[in-house]
Amino acid sequence: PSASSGEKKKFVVGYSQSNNAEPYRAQLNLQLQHFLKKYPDIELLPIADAKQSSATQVSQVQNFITQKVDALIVSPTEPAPLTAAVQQACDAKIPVIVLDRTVNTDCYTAFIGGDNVLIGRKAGEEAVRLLPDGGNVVELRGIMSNQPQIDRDKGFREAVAANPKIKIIADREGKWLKEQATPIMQQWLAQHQQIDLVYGHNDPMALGAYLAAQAAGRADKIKFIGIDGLAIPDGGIRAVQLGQLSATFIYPTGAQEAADTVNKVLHGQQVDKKQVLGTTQVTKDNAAELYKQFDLSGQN
Amino acid sequence: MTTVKTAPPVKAPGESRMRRTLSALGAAQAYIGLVLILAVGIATKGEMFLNETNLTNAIGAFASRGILAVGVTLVILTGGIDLSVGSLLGIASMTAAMMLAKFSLEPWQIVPVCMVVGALFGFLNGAGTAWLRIQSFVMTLAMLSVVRGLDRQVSDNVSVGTQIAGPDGKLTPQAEAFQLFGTPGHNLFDRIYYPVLAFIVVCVVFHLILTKTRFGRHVYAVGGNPTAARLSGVNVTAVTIAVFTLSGMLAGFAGPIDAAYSASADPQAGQSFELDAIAAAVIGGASLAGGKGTIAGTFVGALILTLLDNVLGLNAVSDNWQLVIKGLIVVVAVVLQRPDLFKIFRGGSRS
Amino acid sequence: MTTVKTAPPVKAPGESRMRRTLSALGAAQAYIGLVLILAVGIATKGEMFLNETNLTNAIGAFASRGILAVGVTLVILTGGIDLSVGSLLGIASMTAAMMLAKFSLEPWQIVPVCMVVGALFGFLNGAGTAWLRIQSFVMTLAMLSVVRGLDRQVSDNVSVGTQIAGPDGKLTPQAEAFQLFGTPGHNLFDRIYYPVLAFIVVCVVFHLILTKTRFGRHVYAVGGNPTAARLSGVNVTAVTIAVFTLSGMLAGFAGPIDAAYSASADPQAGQSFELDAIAAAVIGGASLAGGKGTIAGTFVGALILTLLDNVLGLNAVSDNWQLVIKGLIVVVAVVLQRPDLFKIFRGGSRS
Amino acid sequence: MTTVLAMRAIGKSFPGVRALDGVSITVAEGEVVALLGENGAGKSTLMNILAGVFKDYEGEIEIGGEVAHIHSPKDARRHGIAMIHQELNLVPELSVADNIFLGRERAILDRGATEARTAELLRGLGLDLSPGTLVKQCKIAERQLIEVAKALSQNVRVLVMDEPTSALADAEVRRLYEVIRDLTGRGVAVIYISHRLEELQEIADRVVVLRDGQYIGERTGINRDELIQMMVGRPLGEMFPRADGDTEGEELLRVEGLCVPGDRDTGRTALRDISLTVRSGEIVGVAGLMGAGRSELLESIFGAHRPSAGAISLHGAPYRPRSPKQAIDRGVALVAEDRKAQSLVLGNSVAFNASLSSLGRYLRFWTVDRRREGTAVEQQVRALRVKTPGLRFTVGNLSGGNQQKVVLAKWLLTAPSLILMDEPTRGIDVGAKAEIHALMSSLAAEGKGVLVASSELPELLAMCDRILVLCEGRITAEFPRGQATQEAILEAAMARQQETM
Ligand SMILES: Nc1ncnc2c1ncn2[C@@H]1O[C@H](COP(=O)(O)OP(=O)(O)OP(=O)(O)O)[C@@H](O)[C@H]1O
Ligand SMILES: Nc1ncnc2c1ncn2[C@@H]1O[C@H](COP(=O)(O)OP(=O)(O)OP(=O)(O)O)[C@@H](O)[C@H]1O
Ligand SMILES: O[C@@H]1[C@@H](O)[C@H](O)OC[C@H]1O
Ligand SMILES: [Mg+2]
Ligand SMILES: [Mg+2]
Repeated sequence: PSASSGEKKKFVVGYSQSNNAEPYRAQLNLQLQHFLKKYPDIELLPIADAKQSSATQVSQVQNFITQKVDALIVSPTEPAPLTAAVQQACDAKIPVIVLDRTVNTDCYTAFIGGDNVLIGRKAGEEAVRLLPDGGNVVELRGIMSNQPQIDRDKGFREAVAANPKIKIIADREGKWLKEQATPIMQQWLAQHQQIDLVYGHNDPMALGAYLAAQAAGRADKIKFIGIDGLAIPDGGIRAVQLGQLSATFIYPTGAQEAADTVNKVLHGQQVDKKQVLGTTQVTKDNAAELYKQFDLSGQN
Repeated sequence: MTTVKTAPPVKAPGESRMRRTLSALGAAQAYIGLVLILAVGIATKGEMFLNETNLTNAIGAFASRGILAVGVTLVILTGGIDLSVGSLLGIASMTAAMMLAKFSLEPWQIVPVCMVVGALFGFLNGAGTAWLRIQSFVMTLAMLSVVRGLDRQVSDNVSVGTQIAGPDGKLTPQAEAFQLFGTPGHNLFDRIYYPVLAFIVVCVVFHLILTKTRFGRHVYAVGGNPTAARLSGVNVTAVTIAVFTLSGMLAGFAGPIDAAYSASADPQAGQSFELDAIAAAVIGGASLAGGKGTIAGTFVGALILTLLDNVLGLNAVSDNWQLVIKGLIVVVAVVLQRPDLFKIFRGGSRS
Repeated sequence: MTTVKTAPPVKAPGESRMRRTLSALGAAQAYIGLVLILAVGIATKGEMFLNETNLTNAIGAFASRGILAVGVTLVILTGGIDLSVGSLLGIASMTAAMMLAKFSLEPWQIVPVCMVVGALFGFLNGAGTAWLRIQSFVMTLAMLSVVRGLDRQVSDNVSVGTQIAGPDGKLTPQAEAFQLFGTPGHNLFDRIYYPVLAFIVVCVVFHLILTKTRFGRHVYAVGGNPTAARLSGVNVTAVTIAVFTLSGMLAGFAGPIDAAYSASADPQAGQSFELDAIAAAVIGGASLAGGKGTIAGTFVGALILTLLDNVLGLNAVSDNWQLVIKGLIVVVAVVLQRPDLFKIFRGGSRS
Repeated sequence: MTTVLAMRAIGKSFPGVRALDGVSITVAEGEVVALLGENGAGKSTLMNILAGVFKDYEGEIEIGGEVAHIHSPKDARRHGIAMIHQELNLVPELSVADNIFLGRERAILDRGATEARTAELLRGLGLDLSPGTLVKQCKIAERQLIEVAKALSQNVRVLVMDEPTSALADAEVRRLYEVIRDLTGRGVAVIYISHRLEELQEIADRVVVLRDGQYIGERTGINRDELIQMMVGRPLGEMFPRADGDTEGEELLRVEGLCVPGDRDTGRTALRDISLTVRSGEIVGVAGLMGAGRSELLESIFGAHRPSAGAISLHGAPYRPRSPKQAIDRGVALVAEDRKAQSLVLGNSVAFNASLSSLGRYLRFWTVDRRREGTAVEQQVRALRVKTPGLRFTVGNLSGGNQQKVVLAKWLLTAPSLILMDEPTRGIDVGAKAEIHALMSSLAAEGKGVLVASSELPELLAMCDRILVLCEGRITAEFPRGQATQEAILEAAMARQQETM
């Protein structure tokens, strides 16, 4: 709607990120900056970090409205809290691109995000493949109230139901953090003689569990599956290459799509309102190639 | 008996005027930090910063924490600390959302219930501190954990939305009304943003309680010297329990505001709000040793915190640097607004 | 005038023996909370709980926070508080990982540098508290924010791994050695888990410093009665700066341990560790009013916290109920291990 | 004799207060110089300057003929100056030995040596305390002696004692004199501050008088009336203005068989089988040695401790106070022993403290009526001649004696019918003491009952209609007015029941 300003030289875009300090989101930020650079008439303001607080994020969105940005990108902490703020932006005629997690209103320009139920299901299918004779699975969950956690759990359980001999014998909240996952896994190893597979809702948790299993000398008897597949030295793709994870699934950041969408919107072009992104399974075979594809180091 | 020169409050005529001026200046100094931030805001962003919407937004975002800060100030004045307020706000916001979602209760029914829930847990904090004589830091830290656990359990770790649609697809009248508690863009009488109003009213009420009532005096006495307070006839136990209960009650009051603001009750809502609340009180001059502090100070402290965020945000400072600058400015503000500022640099003696 | 015999307070011979017994019992009582948790652990999980690996794992997971707790205890003893230790651990762990990843430095080069980095920030905390006379709560809260901002800035918000492979695809010798700092499964002399050893050594060293040295006395004096300390010629400013510097230094020392434990330095590492550290000290009997507390107490407090987690985890208690039960047990433990436990229930008067 | 110390033209200002103005004094080797002056005259301030408490001041200090720059306690110690402060300054959580050697420890503690030395010092003062005892377990008089021991443990040239005896009973005072004489015999110069003129007569070689922060003069021969004249600027009437009281009034307080358990942690004495009465219009004294349980008795009547047996009645009705609040509601007041720890909220104002116990009287529509409160407080402050720059002045910055008057004001404002006074004139100057005595008399004349514990026997002998003597928590004697003598009281005070223990 704001594309009418034809004589404008430069468009200003604001982006509110729910928490910079998660590797996945740091990568998203990096990619977004990278892809937006391709459009010289678009200026991305410093990314606003809500540090996991909805209240902070709401006021960030309001700040951007106050600053009269030409377009707004939001990665909500949770759907509900950001709904009213996004509505306010929409009322102020600012196009809003919602990234990764949704909001409960239709008044936005585009939603771009992965399908976590799908990713969970793929992870489950991989588990079924890895455990043809069934086995014991433990599940490290993200922050319990986060939508990706709920969806990744749901998809996974649906998929492993295919083999009734696969049992999820324990699950706990690892809060997306590596450091939380290690002691939990240590306790599971003490409790359970047989653990065949660890499903971590993200790579850091899966890797935290891997550390514990390796220490107990049981890593080679256990398969590890993670999610995110970041192309960073400390990320999931490398871990698959090193054989620490059996598989991980790329949780697409949507940065490239977001950049394209913003550009189109600012120039009055039509965009798809809902852009659901697929996932790619990272295996030993495609890891090197995928890493190269997504590696941004040295490009910014 | 004979007329002595030791004489009652004798004041040299000029002296008292000078003194009044000085003490007024001293009082004004308490606002220097705030004024500084306002000045920077206006200088850098002018009208964009200094307009009703922006200020309302900024204060509204902090209002629920500001209300917690008032309760925490009471506790700090008695020499205690309350780390549980964030959790209490969380469970109150969950209570509010559930009452709305499950029973379609009206806002005026929801608020008192939330306040009672908060007050109840607050009472337990007070009882543990006063009767079992557990250090309030431990007691309220334990409460933080217990209440967060309960909150997550009753909600099944799922956030509960407050924008509840009726069969006609439109919001129910109760949900519609609930938005007035602070869902951004919803104002009382189309003008007044309730969180800001509520914060100010809470400040005024508790300012009056602390400065005008016997209870207020007792709060200061308990924090200043509990032994002397007890021997002066103050019921130290009752005052202690009362401040924790009030702090809990205020957290309960802030719960629905937080739920409306987020249009949902997140089982994590309020997490780490206690630090912001305590920071507001302490930046406002409250001493964690007890006996020293005011609601006006806490109000200023809250404004400093939220306007600082706002100014940095409007100036599009990057987030990492925001953290750095925020820390530095808080230190500067605290130093500047100290009444004995000049003494420090003169290297005056301290006792 | 009359030569009076001032007759010294007479003590019955048996009395002092009874007194000694009582005070030894009193000391034993400080461990009741811990003993209780051990008992529950053994009763419910027997050998699964009570074996070297499990206990090592449990203590190892807490070791870095335990080390922070020792530093925080020093600060608390002087009547201050240090909220920045979590951030300091974070930046130290990032420093360690970067020194390893970028410059392939040896562990023995990394640790001192991290300690210096921590000590430097700690010194600033102390300077702000002692010289600018900012309440330590505000000063260290500001530092928490500043240091976290710097940490995120230098790391670009990306975690830095410590398992660095050389061109041959195997870990570099430095990375290999770095693992000994606490990557699970890597032990010194194939037996000793460094984080546990480091925690115990830190406790012993600081126990000795506090009980056997002049500096230790001065720490207690400054917290117990700063005026008296100053009038006795204690350099209150120097002691204050020293405890904050030491606390920072210990956070720096804990940094590499944390990085090794996770085989990476996360820009969020150490977040909210300060609460755990303070909780360990306070559960161990330290008084936030200053002057009261011991390293032995803090050690017990740390064990209570981590073993409680362990026992609940091994018993597969759900995450939500863990929060609830943890809060309750901490309260019970604190009440049980109070030396004046019985007085409370006798309703003895207090002054 | 050679001059060891000279303070020249010393001046010091606090915000709103000129505490000292051009004061000079000199002290010679082996001499005891007494500093005398009303409350707030500036005595403590002058000595605090000498002890390095204040960083800045005007004037100059010479030690042994050379200019000494004293701006910190460390400087003072380096010049061989030690001071026993008026307000006790010990660290409660540390042991007696640790307190005595605080600031002078070796880098690595040598506990054995310090404890041995401490035991020796304590023995010299007649104090049988184990060096490892925590100070928080010591009684207030013991603490004062620990302060003395702390000062003595240093190698001093000049020893300043700011009211070292205010918490001590006669016997301990005597012991202290012996110690002082021993010190002066070895050439130590002593500056001694006290409001007990009798003490000065006995111990001081010379008396220097201050008034309103100024040097007024000095005398070698101690002439009581002249000193008072110099001090307060006017002659003072009779010291103990009391005629025989009304011993026939109706019974106000009756205590029967009261027992209160002791408390080892705080060093509280147990009370055993106490019975007593106080009539309206009567002043009853309580005498006893340190730790006899005088404070404990008053505090128990005030509801601060829970009795294990016994009955109390007030105005003929049963009275079982479970807290000070209940006692106050029944018209009982307690002027406690330790004003700093037990009576005042030091960081708050004079008005705040004075009205704290009587706020209920000024309530209007749930709020405290500031005007009525201010009027009432102002009236008391005037009547008691509290020297303060204003009602909003921080009470902690008043001189010790004026703080005590604020405590009295607080209790008078509750309009009590029974006043319990624990060392009410501690640290009070002669003029004010006379005023407080007059106040006690007039309270009694108004039909109130007064129960007063004091370590100053002359005060008790002059003021009381009856004197009870406590020893080890028991009443060992009772003397009606006129029959009591110092000797008889002391004997009863030492009637220990060692065989029963
Ligand atoms: N820290 C301070 N701040 C402000 N005024 C002070 C301070 N210390 C002392 N004063 C003031 O200085 C004056 C002198 O006080 P000082 O304590 O020296 O009296 P003093 O002679 O020792 O009295 P007393 O016999 O009651 O102990 C008093 O008016 C007092 O209020
Ligand atoms: N700093 C203090 N804080 C609280 N209470 C104190 C303090 N100092 C002394 N007390 C109280 O004073 C009393 C100690 O004196 P006690 O009653 O045993 O003997 P006493 O006859 O009053 O002796 P003294 O001559 O020491 O006053 C205790 O009741 C104690 O609670
Ligand atoms: O790892 C990611 C986590 O940090 C974020 O919060 O949610 C999605 C996850 O994949
Ligand atoms: Mg004095
Ligand atoms: Mg006494």
